[in-house]
Amino acid sequence: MMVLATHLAAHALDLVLLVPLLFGFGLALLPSYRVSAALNVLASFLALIGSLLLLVARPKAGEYLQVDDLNIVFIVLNTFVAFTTSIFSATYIAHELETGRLTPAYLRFYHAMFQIMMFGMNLALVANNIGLMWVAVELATLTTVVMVGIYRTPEALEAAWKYFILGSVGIAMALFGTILVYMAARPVIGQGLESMAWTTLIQHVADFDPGLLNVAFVFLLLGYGTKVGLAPLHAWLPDAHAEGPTPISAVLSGLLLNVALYAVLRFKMLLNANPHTIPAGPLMVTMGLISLIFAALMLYRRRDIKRLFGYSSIEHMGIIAFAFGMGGPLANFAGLLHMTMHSLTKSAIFFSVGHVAQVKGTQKIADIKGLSVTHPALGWALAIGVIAIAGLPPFGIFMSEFLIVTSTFARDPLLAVPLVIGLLLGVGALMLRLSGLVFGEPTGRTDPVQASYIPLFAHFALVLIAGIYLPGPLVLWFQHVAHLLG
Amino acid sequence: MTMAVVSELACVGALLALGALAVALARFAAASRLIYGLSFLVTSVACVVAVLALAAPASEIVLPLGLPWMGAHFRVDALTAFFLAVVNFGGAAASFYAIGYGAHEEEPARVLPFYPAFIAGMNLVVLAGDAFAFLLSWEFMSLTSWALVMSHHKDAENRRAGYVYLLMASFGTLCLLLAFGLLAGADGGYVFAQMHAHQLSATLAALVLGLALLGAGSKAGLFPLHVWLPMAHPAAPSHVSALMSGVMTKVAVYAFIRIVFDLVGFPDWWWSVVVLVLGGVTAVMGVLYALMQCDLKRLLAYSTVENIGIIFIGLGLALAFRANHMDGAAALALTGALLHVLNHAVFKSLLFFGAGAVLNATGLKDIEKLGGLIHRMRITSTAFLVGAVAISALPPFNGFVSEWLTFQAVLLSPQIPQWGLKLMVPTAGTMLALAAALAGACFVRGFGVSFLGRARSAAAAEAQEVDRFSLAAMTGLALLCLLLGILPAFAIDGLAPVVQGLVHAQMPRQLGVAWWTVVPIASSRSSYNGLLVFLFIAFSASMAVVFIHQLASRIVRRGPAWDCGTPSASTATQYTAGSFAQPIRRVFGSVVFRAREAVTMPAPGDGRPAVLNVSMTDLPWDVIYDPIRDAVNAATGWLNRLQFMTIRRYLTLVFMTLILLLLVLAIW
Amino acid sequence: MHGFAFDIAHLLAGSLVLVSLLLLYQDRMSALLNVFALHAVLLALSVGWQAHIQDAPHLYVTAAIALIFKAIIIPGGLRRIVKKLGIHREIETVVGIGLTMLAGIALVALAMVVMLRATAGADPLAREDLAFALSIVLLGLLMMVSRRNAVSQVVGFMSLENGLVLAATGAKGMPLVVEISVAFSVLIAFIVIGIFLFRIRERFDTVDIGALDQVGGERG
Amino acid sequence: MVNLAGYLVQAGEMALVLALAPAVTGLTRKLKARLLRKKGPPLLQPYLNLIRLMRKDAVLADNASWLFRTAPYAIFAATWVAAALVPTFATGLMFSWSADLIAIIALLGSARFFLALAGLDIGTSFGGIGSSREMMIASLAEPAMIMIVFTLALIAGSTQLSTIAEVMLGGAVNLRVSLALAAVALILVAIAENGRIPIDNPATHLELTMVHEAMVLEYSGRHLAMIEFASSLKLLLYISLIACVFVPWGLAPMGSDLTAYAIGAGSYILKLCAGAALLAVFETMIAKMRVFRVPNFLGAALMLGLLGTLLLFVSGAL
Repeated sequence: MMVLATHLAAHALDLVLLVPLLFGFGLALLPSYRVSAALNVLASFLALIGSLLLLVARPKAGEYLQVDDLNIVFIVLNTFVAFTTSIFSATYIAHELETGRLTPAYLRFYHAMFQIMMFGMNLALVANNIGLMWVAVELATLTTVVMVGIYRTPEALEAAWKYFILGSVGIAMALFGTILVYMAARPVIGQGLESMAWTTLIQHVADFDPGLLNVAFVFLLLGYGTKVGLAPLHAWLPDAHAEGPTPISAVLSGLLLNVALYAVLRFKMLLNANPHTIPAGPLMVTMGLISLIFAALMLYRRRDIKRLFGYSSIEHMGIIAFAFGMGGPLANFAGLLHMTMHSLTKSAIFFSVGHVAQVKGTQKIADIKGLSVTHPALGWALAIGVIAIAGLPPFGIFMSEFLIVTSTFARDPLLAVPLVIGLLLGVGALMLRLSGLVFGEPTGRTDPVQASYIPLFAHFALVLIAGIYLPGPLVLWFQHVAHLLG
Repeated sequence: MTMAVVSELACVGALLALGALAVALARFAAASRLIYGLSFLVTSVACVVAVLALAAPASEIVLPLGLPWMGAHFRVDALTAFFLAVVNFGGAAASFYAIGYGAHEEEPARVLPFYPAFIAGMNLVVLAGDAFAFLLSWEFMSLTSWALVMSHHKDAENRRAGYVYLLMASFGTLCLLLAFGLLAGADGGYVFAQMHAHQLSATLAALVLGLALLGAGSKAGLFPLHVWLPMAHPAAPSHVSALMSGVMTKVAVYAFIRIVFDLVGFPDWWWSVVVLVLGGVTAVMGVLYALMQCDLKRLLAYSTVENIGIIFIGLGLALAFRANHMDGAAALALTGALLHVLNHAVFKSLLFFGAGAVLNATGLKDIEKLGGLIHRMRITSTAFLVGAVAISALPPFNGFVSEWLTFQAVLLSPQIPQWGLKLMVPTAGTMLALAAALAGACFVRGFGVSFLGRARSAAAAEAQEVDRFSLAAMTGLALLCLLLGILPAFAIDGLAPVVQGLVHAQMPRQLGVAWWTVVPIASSRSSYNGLLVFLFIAFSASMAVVFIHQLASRIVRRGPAWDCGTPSASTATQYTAGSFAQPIRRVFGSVVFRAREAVTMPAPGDGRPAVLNVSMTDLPWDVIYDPIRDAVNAATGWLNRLQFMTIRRYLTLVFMTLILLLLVLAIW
Repeated sequence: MHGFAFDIAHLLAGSLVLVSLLLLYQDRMSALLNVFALHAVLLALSVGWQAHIQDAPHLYVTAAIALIFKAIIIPGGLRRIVKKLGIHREIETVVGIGLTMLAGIALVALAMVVMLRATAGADPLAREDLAFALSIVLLGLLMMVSRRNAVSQVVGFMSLENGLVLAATGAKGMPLVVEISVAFSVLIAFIVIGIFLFRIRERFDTVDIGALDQVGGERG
Repeated sequence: MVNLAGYLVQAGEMALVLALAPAVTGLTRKLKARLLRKKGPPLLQPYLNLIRLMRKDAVLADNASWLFRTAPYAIFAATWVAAALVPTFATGLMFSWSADLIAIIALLGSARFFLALAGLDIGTSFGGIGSSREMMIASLAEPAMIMIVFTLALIAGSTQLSTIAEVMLGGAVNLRVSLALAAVALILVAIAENGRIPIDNPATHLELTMVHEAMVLEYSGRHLAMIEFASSLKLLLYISLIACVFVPWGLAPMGSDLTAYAIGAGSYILKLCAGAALLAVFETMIAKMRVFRVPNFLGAALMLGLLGTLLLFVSGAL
């Protein structure tokens, strides 16, 4: 039995890592975009299976890779959203070919890059080595840069360029932080891989030089925080969301931000475990609040629907950073829940926005009106999505915001005030846009919806259920992780 | 003993299922009748169950929903049962009305699914026994009603109304969220029973009061948080307006009572000053605004604001008494407030139904274009008249009883020791009296201009009486206005367990008194018997009629109106709603609305008509909301430049952040 | 022996900081590229010296990359770009050179304060190296934000990266150093000769990022 | 037995107010005319007017609704019931507990509500102007009245008019500032409510100044009779109210013998005459004011009432 379990576990990691890598190279060679779209779904599905297997049979932590209670949450979420996105993408991307925005060659490239990107993200999550994680995040970033620029319009190139430059600086800062962590670890643990492995770092971190850890954390927070999209490091995010293909926007918001956040969290855990360092929480709380209020205000003047939701992602990353920064079992639980719900909801929103952009032939908010008249299902789906992302019940984000606000207010009332103001500003902006998008006299084109609704409604169903009912095991699991996060 | 809560939850479930069913059926013509009919059945059952549960002991169940470590608590106690009864009564009346009225809906798919869900949401708010379930239901209620407000979304005004509504609702929810956060404490004791046991310091308790006033008050329509109400309530279909005005505002009152009377613990005396000031200002401002409106439904919505003010005056009095351990007096004031909750639900629903009927028959909401409807819509106009008299707090109808009880409570207040209250209570009494008197003027104007006189437009001249269901619903409510007015003792005794649970005292039992007279304290002090007054009036009036018709003349001749000898055929010569309001606008408006009149008088011999322009400002908008909007606008405009910077500047931001953090490290 | 090794490393790292400051001082494109080549050469020397004293032969690879790639190929490529695109010879600065230099010196001071406070317990070699590396990183960033031309920004980024490599090689026994330096070189290659710069050239007549941004984002 | 007597007294009360109301109106008119050195109509002219009007055919405007026809009876009935609940010659009336002072005021409010509606029913400009002004006056007079009620109720510990009268009669109440304020306020309100000079001129038909008469312009025959009767009743009611609260002497207490009732009735008639005389003198001495100065007049009443109440709240002794 044990043997089988370990066997399975070994293959599970293969599924999560090797499948995307192999398919990534394989897809680059396939000429037919239909087949490659299907294979893309298949690969994502296999990765999902792998991550689910990891749930039941977890391999032992190795030198380079590990699966523990924390990252398994991210892995499952990552592979699940990747799977639904691949389904959406398969039905969506054909339309891009019809309208001539993409050529078959680029489509081939797109599918290959999709899997490479998944490989990068999964690797970053399962890496047991801060250096490997850094490499993996860089890989994921580079692939998404390419994806963002794939339409090769001036705007897309500009967005990609901006993303690339800011991302590179972020990467550089993260690397510096990583080196510093190693420097801090080496005198205690000794030279070599051991000094870069999470599993050993966390055991010995109490003896590390706190000063070095402090500097390291500043660089890591800014470096990976750039990827998370925390203000004022966010500048790449809205444009990258707006100009890339919609499935990529969904993946960016739903996954890549989480991966970067995961890295920040890992280092925060390190810092927390050393009693002499500066508290990491207040830093994250501050950046979270700045991001929240800034993004909420930025939402008001958006004219591009995808950029709008890009800013909304910044807002939510701010909330999540705030929650994790507050710490404590309740806030951490809320942060995890919020992150999960945001991934599901935001990717679903991007699915529906993708539909909208296709049926209306535009991303300009001013040109999209009265969707609920012309496309009732789509219009209401978008409404549900915006309502859910605005933190209104009965959807999951409401639950996490409830926990964050109430727990904050009981502990530190003054912090809750800007939090609440930010939330209210966000709701105000989103609802303002919603009533324009979904209601009123319709204008413009009214093409039929072509892509699949299934991923969209699957996400909504999950978010709705989570808003009302969280299954016990999931709660225990999250609570455990929240406890780990301290 | 969980029968009550289980059956209420079953009703909620049934309503939610109806909502889902409506999504599927909305395209069929018969769906409207089916859904409203079933909603009527379900809410009727729920109402009966709630009434039966009034005197029953509290029951609670925990469902494995909501926050996983505590589940979703639902409980029925006396307070809950009373509000459940109000909610479902209003729901049943509106559903019955809508069986007929709903047939005229242009896009039933935008109303039918949300309607039962909205009622379910209101029920859930009242049933909720923990903060999470409460807020979830609260916001669900807001959302479904928002969807209903947006059902006529092609009108830009309605979209704006929906937006303002949802924003204010979110604001309220966040305030309540903070209030519950304080009540729950750092350990997250979100269940109401835990909150009840949790002792708060005086400062925190006061903070909870403030947040509850903001949160519940924004939903109820307390001045100056009421701004959304007169926009959103009229925007919805009329039966939904009735629910929003008549019932949803009561759910907000419930939230306030639940938090301030139940959860937060013993009140400080000055709390009542705050509540009384807000209540008084709300009542007077609400009715003054109502007096200036020309849109019938807007007028009714503002009148809702007024009545919420009256209810809060009652609640403020109850708080004042409770803080001074005058439990009997607190019971009286609270009974008055709760009775007004019930009464307002009845007559405001009735009035909105009437407004809906008028809208249906004429397509008009502007009373300046109506007139003479009493000839063509006899039943509607009679029912509306009853509602108008009742809401003006005139005997023998129900509105008077609750205001009378509140006056009686005011008269008990000299024993209160605090100076602040000594000054505030009589002032609140004056405000109440002023509001009542102005309400009379308001409804003379509202009813008189729209139903009496001559038709001011072709649509009004050709109005047809509405369908039987609508008429039956209105007639039923009108009868209830009368019944509650002449037999209030039944309602007061029914409220006894509710009041007992909140202030640990109750009014003396009324049904034992001869003729079911209402005797709040002692018969030598004050008493009122609506039944006798009604019988007296009926008797004297019929005596007079019989006497004159038998002994003097009974002949009627018809002729043209005399009008001081200069009758005019033009219907434009009638007094308009605007001119009717002019004296009051001059008296109060110059201060409250900064109303200014400008007359453009053409020179003698010039054939052009003279023009009177009235400019009024809306204080809360001018003082609070517009500045906030401008501030947000300015902030967004300023921040928006960040979207258009060069990459180098973005990098500078990153660089500055890095330097800042390093400096923090260097200094730390 | 230790003292000598330390002195050499110190000298090299210190010169790197100095050259970074020199980079800030340049106001002509060709001079800038030359100074950058010098920067890269110094880095290669420093890394080579580390390889020698740490007895870590794989670091020679890094040193070689630094020498060949950064000191020769990239400056050469950039010179070609400058010539081909007809970029202004002058470097447009945001604030004056003097002010930038002052800021640079302040940054070096800041880096010293932060690092020397932080690494009080670490061994001196690593400690000095880290302080210098941080200075170089900060100076590189300063260069990126205080120059308007894309080429000088790229140079700033590369000097930043040199600081990183210095830090990584100074960290005794750090695994994956070579891999990381290779990965970084790829990144830079992307930036310098990659498709973006090429496309940007194709669509806009200048590689000035400022001009690129004019198109930008959401207008209207 | 007591019960029967109680019913009899109550019935007598109702009949008495009905019988005396036109006389009070007539007396006022006569006195006013005399003061102006005119002869004036006979004292009983209002009775004759009423009988005459009742006998005439009612002429209704073409578009008069049922409300227009029923309103006079409702107004009459509400006013009558209100008047019958005010102790005139005896306290402790049989049904006085069915409505206290607040309810009496509200009953008058009901009457006014229907009168104002009737003014709007035909759709003429005069009716509207009357209704509009009437409601404006009422919107200030009613709160003032409620404040007066508060003052009285706080002194007497009851809102029951009988109890108040008994307390006043009992002599336990000394001269109080707040009582004086209430008295002045009550007189101001009474003048306004009855449409007397300086608020309204009951004798005028000058369009721009009239309030009450404008509302009833379209009424004729028996309907007009009812309305005229109701306004006479209202005048009587207010005089009775002032009398029973501020000059309660002579009121027969509950269950007294016939002599006491006779004394009560006699003193009541005297008080009515005095009231009518004072009113006539007052009206002769003063000029009618502009409509838009009325709010100041009533605002003063409201403030006086509020002041009286506040004084009581703040210091039980004043």
